[in-house]
Amino acid sequence: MNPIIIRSLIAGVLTSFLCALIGVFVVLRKMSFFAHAVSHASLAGVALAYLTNTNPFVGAIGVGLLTGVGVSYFVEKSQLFSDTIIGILLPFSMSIGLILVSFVKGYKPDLMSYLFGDILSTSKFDIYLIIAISIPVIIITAILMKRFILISVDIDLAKIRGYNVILIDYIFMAILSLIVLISTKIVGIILVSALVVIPPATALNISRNMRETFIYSVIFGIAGSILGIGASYILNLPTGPAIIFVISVIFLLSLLFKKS
Amino acid sequence: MNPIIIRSLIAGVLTSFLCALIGVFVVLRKMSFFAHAVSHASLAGVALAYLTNTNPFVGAIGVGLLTGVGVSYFVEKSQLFSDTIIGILLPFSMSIGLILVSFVKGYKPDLMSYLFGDILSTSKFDIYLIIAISIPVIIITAILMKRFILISVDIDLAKIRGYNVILIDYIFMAILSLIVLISTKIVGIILVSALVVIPPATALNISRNMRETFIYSVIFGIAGSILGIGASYILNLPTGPAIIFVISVIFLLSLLFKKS
Amino acid sequence: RSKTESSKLKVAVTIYPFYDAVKSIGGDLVDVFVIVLPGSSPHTYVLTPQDLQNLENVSVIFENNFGLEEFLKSVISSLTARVVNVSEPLKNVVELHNGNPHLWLNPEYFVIQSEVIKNTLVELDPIHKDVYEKNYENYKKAILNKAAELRQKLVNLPNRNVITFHDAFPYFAEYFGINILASIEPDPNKLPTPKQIIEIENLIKKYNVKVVFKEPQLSSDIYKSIVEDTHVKVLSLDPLGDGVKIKTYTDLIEYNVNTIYDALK
Amino acid sequence: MMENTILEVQNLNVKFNDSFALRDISFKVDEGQFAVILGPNGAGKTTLLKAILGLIPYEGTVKIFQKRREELTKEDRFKIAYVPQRFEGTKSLPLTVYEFLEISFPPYGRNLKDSISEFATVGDVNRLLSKKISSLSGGELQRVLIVRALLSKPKLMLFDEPFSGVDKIGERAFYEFLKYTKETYNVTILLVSHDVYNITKMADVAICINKRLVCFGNPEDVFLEENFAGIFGEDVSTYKHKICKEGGPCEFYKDHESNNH
Amino acid sequence: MMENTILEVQNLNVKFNDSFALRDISFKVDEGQFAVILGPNGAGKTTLLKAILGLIPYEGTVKIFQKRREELTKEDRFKIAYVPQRFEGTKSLPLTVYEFLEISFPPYGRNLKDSISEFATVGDVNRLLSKKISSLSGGELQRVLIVRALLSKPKLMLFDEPFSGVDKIGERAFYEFLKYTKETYNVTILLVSHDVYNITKMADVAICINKRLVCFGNPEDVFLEENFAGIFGEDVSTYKHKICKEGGPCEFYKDHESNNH
Ligand SMILES: Nc1ncnc2c1ncn2[C@@H]1O[C@H](COP(=O)(O)OP(=O)(O)OP(=O)(O)O)[C@@H](O)[C@H]1O
Ligand SMILES: Nc1ncnc2c1ncn2[C@@H]1O[C@H](COP(=O)(O)OP(=O)(O)OP(=O)(O)O)[C@@H](O)[C@H]1O
Ligand SMILES: [Mg+2]
Ligand SMILES: [Mg+2]
Ligand SMILES: [Zn+2]
Repeated sequence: MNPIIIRSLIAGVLTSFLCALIGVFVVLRKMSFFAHAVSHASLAGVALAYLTNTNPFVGAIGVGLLTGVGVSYFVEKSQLFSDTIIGILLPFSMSIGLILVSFVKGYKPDLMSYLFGDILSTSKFDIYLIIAISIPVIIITAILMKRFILISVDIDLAKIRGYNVILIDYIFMAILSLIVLISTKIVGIILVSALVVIPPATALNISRNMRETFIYSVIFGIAGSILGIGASYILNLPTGPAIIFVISVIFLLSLLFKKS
Repeated sequence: MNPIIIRSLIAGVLTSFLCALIGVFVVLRKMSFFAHAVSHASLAGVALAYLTNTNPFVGAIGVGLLTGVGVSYFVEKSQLFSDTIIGILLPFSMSIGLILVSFVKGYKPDLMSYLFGDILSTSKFDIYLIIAISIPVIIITAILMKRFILISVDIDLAKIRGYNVILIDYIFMAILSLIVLISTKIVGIILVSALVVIPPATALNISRNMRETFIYSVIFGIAGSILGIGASYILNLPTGPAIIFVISVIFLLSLLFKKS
Repeated sequence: RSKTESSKLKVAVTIYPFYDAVKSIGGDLVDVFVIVLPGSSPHTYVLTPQDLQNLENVSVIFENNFGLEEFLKSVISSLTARVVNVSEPLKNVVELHNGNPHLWLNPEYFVIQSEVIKNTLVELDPIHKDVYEKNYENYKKAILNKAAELRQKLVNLPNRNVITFHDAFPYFAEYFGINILASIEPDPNKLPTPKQIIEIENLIKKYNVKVVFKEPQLSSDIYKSIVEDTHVKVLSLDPLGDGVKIKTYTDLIEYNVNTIYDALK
Repeated sequence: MMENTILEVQNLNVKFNDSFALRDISFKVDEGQFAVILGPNGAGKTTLLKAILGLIPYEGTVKIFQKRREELTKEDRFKIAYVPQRFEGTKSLPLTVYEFLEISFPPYGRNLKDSISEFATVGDVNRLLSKKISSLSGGELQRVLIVRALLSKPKLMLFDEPFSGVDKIGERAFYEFLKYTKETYNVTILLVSHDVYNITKMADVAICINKRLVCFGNPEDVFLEENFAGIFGEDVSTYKHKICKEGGPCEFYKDHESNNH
Repeated sequence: MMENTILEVQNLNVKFNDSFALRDISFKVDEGQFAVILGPNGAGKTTLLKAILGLIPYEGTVKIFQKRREELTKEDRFKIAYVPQRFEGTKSLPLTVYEFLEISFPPYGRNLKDSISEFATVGDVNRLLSKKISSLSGGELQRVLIVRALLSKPKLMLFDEPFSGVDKIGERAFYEFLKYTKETYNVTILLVSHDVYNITKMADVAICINKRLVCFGNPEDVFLEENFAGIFGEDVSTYKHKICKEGGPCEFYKDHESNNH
């Protein structure tokens, strides 16, 4: 098989694994647009990097992380819903990015192209990068899993137990942001935002408990990526959209088997 | 004053009025990304229009409306949160758009360019269009306002009263979609998504009741637009981002006066 | 037949104008495949699995570089094919224009890019050096002659002031003596300020500009307000060719020059 | 007084995920009756009220005011009041109590302001009118929900443990008000309660549910000791003994805590 | 038994939007005491528990196990149990009851599975273990919350109307279990209730709240008729008369309904 297809498959499996795993929290905490917000916000970092002549990816990660943690901060501060805060931070940081870009002299960088990574263009470096991030993410998630869930279910009990709810939340947001930003670089924002929401939602439709939700989510994410890449290969379709199409169809099918 | 500035001011005031008004529902129903989803989904309509040689705007409105009403349908059907459904429909319809575009022979439209209207580009026709849509929207909203609120607060009571809850919801979603699609065409998606979320969120921070929420939201939306256009004129900044920046600053200030 | 097929040099180009160059210089000796088919924009292109299969089998890829082909960036390292930056000799020019990559729209630059293509073909297939050299000379001559003729056509126009949407045409304008007063750049990242828009309107009035040029892929209603206020016409310029009416490089410049000529005459 | 059937339930079945929550329930309630619905936790009382109101899918027939659901006019529907066991409506809206009552008020009929301020006297809700519903205490919210139900001057009231969280004084006030309206205006009341002893005094009919209809009739008969076990399931009598008597968690608690002492 | 202060509240003030919900509350509860917190709706009972638990900002001092909040160890914190008046945690997660108990279980100590299945016997929660929390009935959820609170074998229990919605049999079972653990292990209990008469039998201390501390001491003294009005506010005695006696909504109801008859 073509080495590029092999790398795409590896990238697809790894990113869909990570996204589907943390996506369960994303969906349950009603932050379905977190990925959008963080990645769009990172454009302000790219613009800043252009202005200060630093590495755009560093700028993107910096501002993206800040935004992710900022969601947590402002939700706490304002007591508004997290989707509202995300809905505020996205245009806000975009507007800052756009204003910054307007100060760049000469031929202006195409910011948006940072959001349209393509899974077929996965490099070896990307694979190492995603593996390198997977390991700490999986370890931290495994350690904090119970607390993440407890905070989502019953924040009062978590506080009574003396957990540093705010810190745990920041850690959670930071992990989430990191996964989103790196996945976006590799497979592009549209695919990432689909991988974060659709497999968990599918799993929620048919799972009988929390454990199953995680397991099904990961299975649907990975299966969808592999099938999608296969379909795009055979039918000569753009790969990202093909994956999204496949996981969306799985979602629609899951509605037929819905449990309450 | 320059006619462009005058038209921008009129467009800014009208769109921010409409967006801030319906935005209160958008925020309270946790659909902050509704505008994103509907406008991105409409791109599939643009692609379809290219394939079938029809008017892209007609395609956009058609698919956009379908998606908006689809949100309501799938929320009912899946019992998932509305933000999750919105998070699924956006990449799904985008992927269909991108797959369709790959079938277009000859010049392939740059779909994204349809989302980046600019308030400075408001034409006289746009102004007539937005006025034409404002009038029925305001009338329908005024008639159904109490029911919209009742459905948001206590859907059970609405059902007991025999209101056709599903139909009212479809009407609501259709109105919302229409406002979003037309505003997007005129001022662009980033500004619309900001106008729909930020002024209502600001109002929620300081209002003591529902009535005040609507009033403050509209005031902040309109004031922000006017101040933003002024700032962009004086400081030579891009207009949309300047408006977003101004309304975001008002939001931050409102946090200081927060009522519970 | 299959023998000759397999002995052919297999080449890929990123954009359509280079396809014409390779075709014209390599003739039957070369099999060429274009990644960004006419109609699509290289700025937003994403590779398909089919592209990858095609790229597997080529020995060289000609690219314009300077940020035009973002889609190639990360696959490059894993391709066996050599990637040749045809704009290498024009580095300084690009720098002067703040990194604007649309070099090929200036026939002189395009000829230089074609020369890089020719040199590469010669290097890869030295046996047919003479054929390549000869074809290149003919190609160059044809282009420069046609270009000079077209330039003449425009030179006599009384008003050569135009405004463009996208920043694709500075090199083109440089060669053909068109005066691009302003480029509006209707791009999500490059939003104009009210001053700029007002300035553009003033420029349009002051220089009696009759036409604003856009690209066929981009949505055109973005600057409709300027159009409404000033009654300028909006026409499409094509930076790449459509593969149907505009097949060759000379077609491309001829189409663009004629479009401008018709608008300004 | 004419015997006038206000609510008729026939062969009602409700399923959740293929298992029955209610099975073959049939009963009638006449105008002016006060029916108390009894049953242990999870018996299906809330499910029954929701089915009667058409809020969940069911099999069987429900007739209100001797009409099928489709035949009910808008006026009929406004004459049905419901106090849910748990208010599931969003409390996150910036609604004040006044606004909350306002949007629930029938679109016709008498003056809104007068109605609200006068009905709000019952249960002492007047002082809460300008508070946000999100900031109410548990009992305050419950009072508001009861007042809201009274506002449309219903002919049929379906109350699902309406007084849970309401203090004794409030509870008594509401009871007296209900009794008064029932006697004076022939209002029909279905009320779910666990307060089996006090409620008997007021109720005309007891409806006992435990997935099936296990009793229907005179409350005093129902509460005879020997009937009780039957109503509340087989394991009720043995149940008490399980706790802290024969093994079970108490024993356990003891064993494993002992090292702490 | 040594007199050991488990909870000490000193000069506690809580404000919502510049108005006091609690003002200058001070009291102590000793180890092994059963304290019942009484007060009318909106008196600040829930607010008091939340302040004690550090869930809302307050002024004043709260000492638990004779320590300030910062000094509490993790083990100390696991020995504090809370049953909220209304479970505000999201019920929309796909958690089963078992999983819900699992994530709330202390990370150390004895075997999770055994603990859950044995504690779940109290209140008959065993049969609910594989149900989703979102599908529980009101009383079932309340039982689960109580069992969850017991799971960590607390030394201090703060229960906010824990039995509302729980049927009489369940209520009695829980009460007996509480009594048993209190007597056997010196567990300290603070329980908010409106069930003023029954609770007296069990409680050692009554704490009456009405924004301020209006009584503190022997429950039997508190319930003397003459003290009652003072505890539940000035308007308690006049309150009953307002309803359906002198003008008010009943009169009104009559006037305006009469044309319907
Ligand atoms: N959406 C649902 N999905 C699955 N099971 C459900 C659902 N809703 C309720 N149930 C189950 O149906 C049974 C009856 O529930 P219901 O709420 O009617 O009980 P109830 O009699 O009102 O109890 P309580 O006294 O606790 O309020 C319960 O066992 C409950 O777990
Ligand atoms: N977040 C808040 N913002 C404003 N006021 C509040 C808030 N929370 C509670 N209150 C008010 O504080 C007072 C005390 O509330 P609390 O919930 O402590 O009462 P309670 O004694 O528990 O009453 P109940 O018996 O009804 O449960 C009430 O009047 C309530 O309206
Ligand atoms: Mg119930
Ligand atoms: Mg309380
Ligand atoms: Zn270009």
